[in-house]
Amino acid sequence: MKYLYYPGCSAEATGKAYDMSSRAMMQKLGVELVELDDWNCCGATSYFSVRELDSFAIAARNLAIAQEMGDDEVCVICNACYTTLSKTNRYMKEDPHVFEAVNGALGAVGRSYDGNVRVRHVMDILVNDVGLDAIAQKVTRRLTGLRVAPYYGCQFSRPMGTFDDVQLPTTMDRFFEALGADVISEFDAKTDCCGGMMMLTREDAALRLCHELLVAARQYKADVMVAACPLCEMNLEGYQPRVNKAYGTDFNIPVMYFTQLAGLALGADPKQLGIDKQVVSCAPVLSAIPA
Amino acid sequence: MAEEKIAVYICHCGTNIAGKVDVEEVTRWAAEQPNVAIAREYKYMCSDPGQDLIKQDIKEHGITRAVVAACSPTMHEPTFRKAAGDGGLNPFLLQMANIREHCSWVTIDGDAATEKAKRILGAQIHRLPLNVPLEPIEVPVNPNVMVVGGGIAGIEAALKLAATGKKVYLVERDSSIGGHMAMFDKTFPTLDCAACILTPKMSAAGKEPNIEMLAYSEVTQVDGYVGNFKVKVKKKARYVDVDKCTGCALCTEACVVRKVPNEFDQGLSKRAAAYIPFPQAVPLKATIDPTRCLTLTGKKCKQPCVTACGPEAIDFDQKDEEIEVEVGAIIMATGFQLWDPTPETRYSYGHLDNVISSLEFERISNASGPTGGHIVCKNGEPPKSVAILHCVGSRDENYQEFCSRVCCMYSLKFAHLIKEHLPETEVYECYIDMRTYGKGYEEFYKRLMNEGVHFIRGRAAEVSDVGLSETEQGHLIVKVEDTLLGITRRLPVDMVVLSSGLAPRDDAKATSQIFGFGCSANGFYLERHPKLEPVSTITDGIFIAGCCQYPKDIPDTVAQAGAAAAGALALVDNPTVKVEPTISYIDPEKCSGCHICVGLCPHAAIQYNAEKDAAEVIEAACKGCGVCVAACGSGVPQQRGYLDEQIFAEIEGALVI
Amino acid sequence: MNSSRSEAIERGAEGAPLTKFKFAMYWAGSCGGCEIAVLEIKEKILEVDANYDVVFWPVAADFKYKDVEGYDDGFIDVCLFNGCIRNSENEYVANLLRKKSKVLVAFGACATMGGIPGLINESTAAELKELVYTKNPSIDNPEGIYPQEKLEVPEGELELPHLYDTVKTLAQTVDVDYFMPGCPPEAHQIGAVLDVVTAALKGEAELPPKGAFVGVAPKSCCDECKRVKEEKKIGGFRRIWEFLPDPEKCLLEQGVVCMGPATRAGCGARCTTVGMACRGCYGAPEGVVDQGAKMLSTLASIVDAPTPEEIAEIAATLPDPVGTFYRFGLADSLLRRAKV
Amino acid sequence: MSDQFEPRLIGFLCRWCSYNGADLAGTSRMKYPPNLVPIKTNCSGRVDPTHIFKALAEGADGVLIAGCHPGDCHYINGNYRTAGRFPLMHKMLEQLGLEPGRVRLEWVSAAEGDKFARVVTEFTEEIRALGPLGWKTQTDVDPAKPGTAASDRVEEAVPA
Repeated sequence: MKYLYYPGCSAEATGKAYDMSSRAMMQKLGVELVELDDWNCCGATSYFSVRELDSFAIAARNLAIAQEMGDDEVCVICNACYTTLSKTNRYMKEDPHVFEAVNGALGAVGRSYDGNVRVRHVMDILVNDVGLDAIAQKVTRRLTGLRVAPYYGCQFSRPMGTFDDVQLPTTMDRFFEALGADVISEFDAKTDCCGGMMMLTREDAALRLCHELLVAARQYKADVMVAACPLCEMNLEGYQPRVNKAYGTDFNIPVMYFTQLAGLALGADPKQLGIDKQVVSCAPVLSAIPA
Repeated sequence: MAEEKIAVYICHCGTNIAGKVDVEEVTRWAAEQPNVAIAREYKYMCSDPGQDLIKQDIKEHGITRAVVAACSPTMHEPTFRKAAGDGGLNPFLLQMANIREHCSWVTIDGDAATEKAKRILGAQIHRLPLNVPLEPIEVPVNPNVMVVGGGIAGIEAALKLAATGKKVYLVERDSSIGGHMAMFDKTFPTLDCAACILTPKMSAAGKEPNIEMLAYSEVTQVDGYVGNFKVKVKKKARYVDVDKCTGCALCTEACVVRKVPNEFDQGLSKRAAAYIPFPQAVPLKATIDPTRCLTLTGKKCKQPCVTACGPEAIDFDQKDEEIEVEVGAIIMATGFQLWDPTPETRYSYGHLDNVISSLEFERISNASGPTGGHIVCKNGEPPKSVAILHCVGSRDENYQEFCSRVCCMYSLKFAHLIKEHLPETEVYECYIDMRTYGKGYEEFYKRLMNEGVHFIRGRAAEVSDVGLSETEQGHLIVKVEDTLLGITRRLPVDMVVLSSGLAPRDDAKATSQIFGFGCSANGFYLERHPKLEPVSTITDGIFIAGCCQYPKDIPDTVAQAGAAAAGALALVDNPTVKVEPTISYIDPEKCSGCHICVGLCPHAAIQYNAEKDAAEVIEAACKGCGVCVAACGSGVPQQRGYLDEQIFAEIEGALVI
Repeated sequence: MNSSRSEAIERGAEGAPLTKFKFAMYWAGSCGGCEIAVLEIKEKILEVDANYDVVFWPVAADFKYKDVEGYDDGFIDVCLFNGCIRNSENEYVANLLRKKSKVLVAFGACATMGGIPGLINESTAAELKELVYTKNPSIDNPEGIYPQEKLEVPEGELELPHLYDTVKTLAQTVDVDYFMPGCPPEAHQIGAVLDVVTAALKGEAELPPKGAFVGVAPKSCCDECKRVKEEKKIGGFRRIWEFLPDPEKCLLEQGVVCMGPATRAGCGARCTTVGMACRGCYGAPEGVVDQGAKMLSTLASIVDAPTPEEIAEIAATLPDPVGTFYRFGLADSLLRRAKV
Repeated sequence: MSDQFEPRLIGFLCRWCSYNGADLAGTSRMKYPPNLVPIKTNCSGRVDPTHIFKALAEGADGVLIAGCHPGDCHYINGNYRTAGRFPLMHKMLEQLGLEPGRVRLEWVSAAEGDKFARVVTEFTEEIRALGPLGWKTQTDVDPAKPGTAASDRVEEAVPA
């Protein structure tokens, strides 16, 4: 199996470990990821609120490149990138004005995009293309007994719900069940917002949301929270000290990219998975799973 | 055709028409049109003097056709056609031109409205010479009535009809009549005990000699037409001989299968495989659940029920039985089902304990329910705080867009019952709008405010079990925006009641198709006219009552049941019935017997006559949709009142100017 | 002198007056099949000979337009006119024969309703010329030579009739007494028309009402089709080569687009008898204004699927509704031709 | 009214839903352009393509067919037939060089007076933008004159 791969800009900075672990995990599953040539930032969700058409254009440039590279699918790991690129596709399809304007802009740099590249979330590929049975067979370190809180984040299946239920997604639950983990499927906060970019503008509000999520994780006795988005991961993990300070708590809950934990189960080298880049130590997780 | 003398009447309708349309100009123009002998304008054509004008002109000027340009034919076509009839003209030789609803009221410019009025009128003037006299069709009527559904609506309708001496077949799908109302404890706003007011009616229905109760039965097929329906009813096997069963319930005590979720208690209690759903059941007969009984599922059983049954009523060899019943009218009272809140995952129904549906709360609060009327959480403790969330699945574009009408009131009733049972318990009502529209309802709402219930104006966002503080932990947390205070709130409570909306039954559409009428977009049965014929359906002779038409409370349901009974009686109390003549006919001399129309008729009103090698319209069954007319490649079926040539003439007339 | 021409014929070769009726037949815009069809009446042709003198029949006898122009008005007792009005010559002769004939019969599908040539009404004369003289793949015409209506040659000016954009039926051109549809008409119908007219001319019977379709039944082709017909609900369209149709069952029920229900009876259902779908050459049954529109309505009505969207989707798969439903009748349809 | 082109439109309305929807637009005093003349049939399934072609041939610039929403039909499924005929009819009209937008199918319930007003407004504007259809002048056949289509009119008269 081979997919074009769009890492997204976080993957080169705060989310480096997401990129590393995605590649390592896919390699273990025998899936080849071919990085998109000269990709650019997707514009993320915030740019849409500022200059909508421009943001369609810059997102579409990535899809145009995918089209040039001759593939009709592109794998995305970041929830925000996934939403942005999918939204661009949808508008290109449904609104001829957007289609025309975007292609006008792409034309200025000698590109064009016909709207037919399918944007695939890495979880979608894992569950629907690779298949859970095939994945289960490749597990070398079963996550037996590890209580995993699956945290999808708000943009995983919202708003479009393309491959999972909009309100109550379950693909990540099933994925980690296949890896042998004790998945906390009743983890109700799985799609609650982490605060996202509010962490930079209204830190108090974002910390409150993170606090709620961490309380939920503790209440359900999670050994580890897994995330599918660089921003979610950063807020929940990197801001734990600030949550503790603001709320007088003592959270020290490991938060990992789901690809990191999956990589471990599939036998990838922790170093390749960027485990050492985590802020909250993953040592308890590593020691909890059998070698 | 050239001999026709048409009279044209332009109604001013006060200023409704004349204020926009230049009626003098239209009259002048009409007088010049072909075949027009008289063109008049008049202030109010529907008044007695207006109608007299038509009669006089027919008599004095030998008018042979007439058109009244006025309001919508839905409004006054019967009025003017009757006037024409009284004047000696066949009523179907009068047409209406709708220059009010379709013209003067919707057009801004006066000149444009005048031109449009001419075109609307022109269409009818052109059509009129092609109109042919029609006579209503008369068919005999069977005096019996079938009522489908044994809830309060069906019981009420059946009793009313039986009291007039008509024979009524009351068909109920479950093993007992009673419906949803039998599950309730109290009824709003008077707080009468539901059982106290319902059970006398149930037992009266059971004893009434004019009512033939067909419980545990379902309608499988309906043939025929107004006054002459043939209904096939499947009597499901109870595996109990009802003639022998005394309802002693010894079999239910003896039965070894004891853990079947009791549907009547919303699964909150268990019943045996041999069961009587509730003590007041009518008919009070046992039923053996074929999906759970060991004997009937092919497993080994010593059959203690057989041993326990004194009258030897148990019969494992019983089979489903199909009977055919002939009736003149049918009343549909098939009720509703509670909207299942499971898809609304944010409220965690079915996922978190103590998040319960409204019907579950009804059973919990009912003295004969699973908890003996004690309002308790799953752990048996009374809740210290309860949140009642309104509009679950209602007023929500994701699920049901409509308001279910009864939820606000039953939610208030719940709050009252909680306060009555547990005065110390805090009750929160999270609502979008409080809709207390009925007699005594607003007063009840006032009363509840004084009973210390907390009203929070805001649709609940989420129900979670994650408590952030000590006061929250161990409770259900309801997140809600209090739109009056402009803050989001977190309510720690012990119990959450989801006030689910009323939904059409899953099989409402299929049922409506068996009976040959339609459903509205929201899935409830479609009434013939939302205002003027709310208990009739498009199928003549079939009436609807209760929540199968739309959510409504008990008083409205009972009123509708009475209206449906009256509608049915007005039909079956006559020896014959007149059927609208705008139906199809087929000339057997022209029909080639190709069968195209036969399969297309939505009312199975076309049959193939092999002897004549031609299709035939069963006049009394034809509803006049005209699908066969449009579909026949040879133009053989034609629809009276809507002949092709008449429609062509309207098209030509509408385009003359 | 005009009258001398008719008088000459009246007198006959020996100068003795003839008592036979006068017969004419003309071939306008059509394939010629109608002319052949006349042979199908076999020995009945002897009856024709016994009762009629041929006074104009370009295929069979050497008469010129000049001869006809010379006849008295109404000189011809019966004229069978086949072919549509395709060009100025057709139109001229139609007017001429109308004037000279007592009874003018539109003979065959083309005269009655435009026929196959009527399909050109989807297009224009210019487009047609371009297709035939340049665009057609088998044509090599680098100089772009087109036929000219007028051409000077040393011997004088040559002239071709002007080709019209729109094919017309005979009745759209002149007043027609009777119609005899079919591509071509069946022999028994030709015989029936001749019998009726001959009897009337001899004063033995009344002529049928003007405008009548002679020799045909008012019902549809299905009436004559022997296949078993039941309720029709189809889930898609099929062509005869795609499957082996049940020989006993109605073709339409098997998804084959058969024009039978919207086609006049009279042919004896010849096509469906041999397993081919009816093409509609007998035109619309009595009372139907527009054969194609009606057949469209019929066919789309029996498409069955659970939702209107699916029904619409299936219905839309029919590739060429105009060519299918108006194979013979476009010129006689309500819309008559494509927008110009 | 100004000099702008005023299209002539015919609307076939089913008696139970769309005709009542149009009535409701009236009782609600909604305003829409006066160009459409309604013709009532019991069901949209009664509307034969012949009626639509007839309207176009008689000089209408556009034709609207309005019936009950699917599932809402007073005759159970009459409007399914309407829906089935529509795409074929559209295709046929396209083959004949007509803009498909000239014939429009809409589901308008008895409760949708606002939708009826909006549909008629939109439809009028769309047909206005398309311009006159003029089918009647294009195909008017006068037996006394040669040629049928406008383009054939230039022919000289046939000698009598």
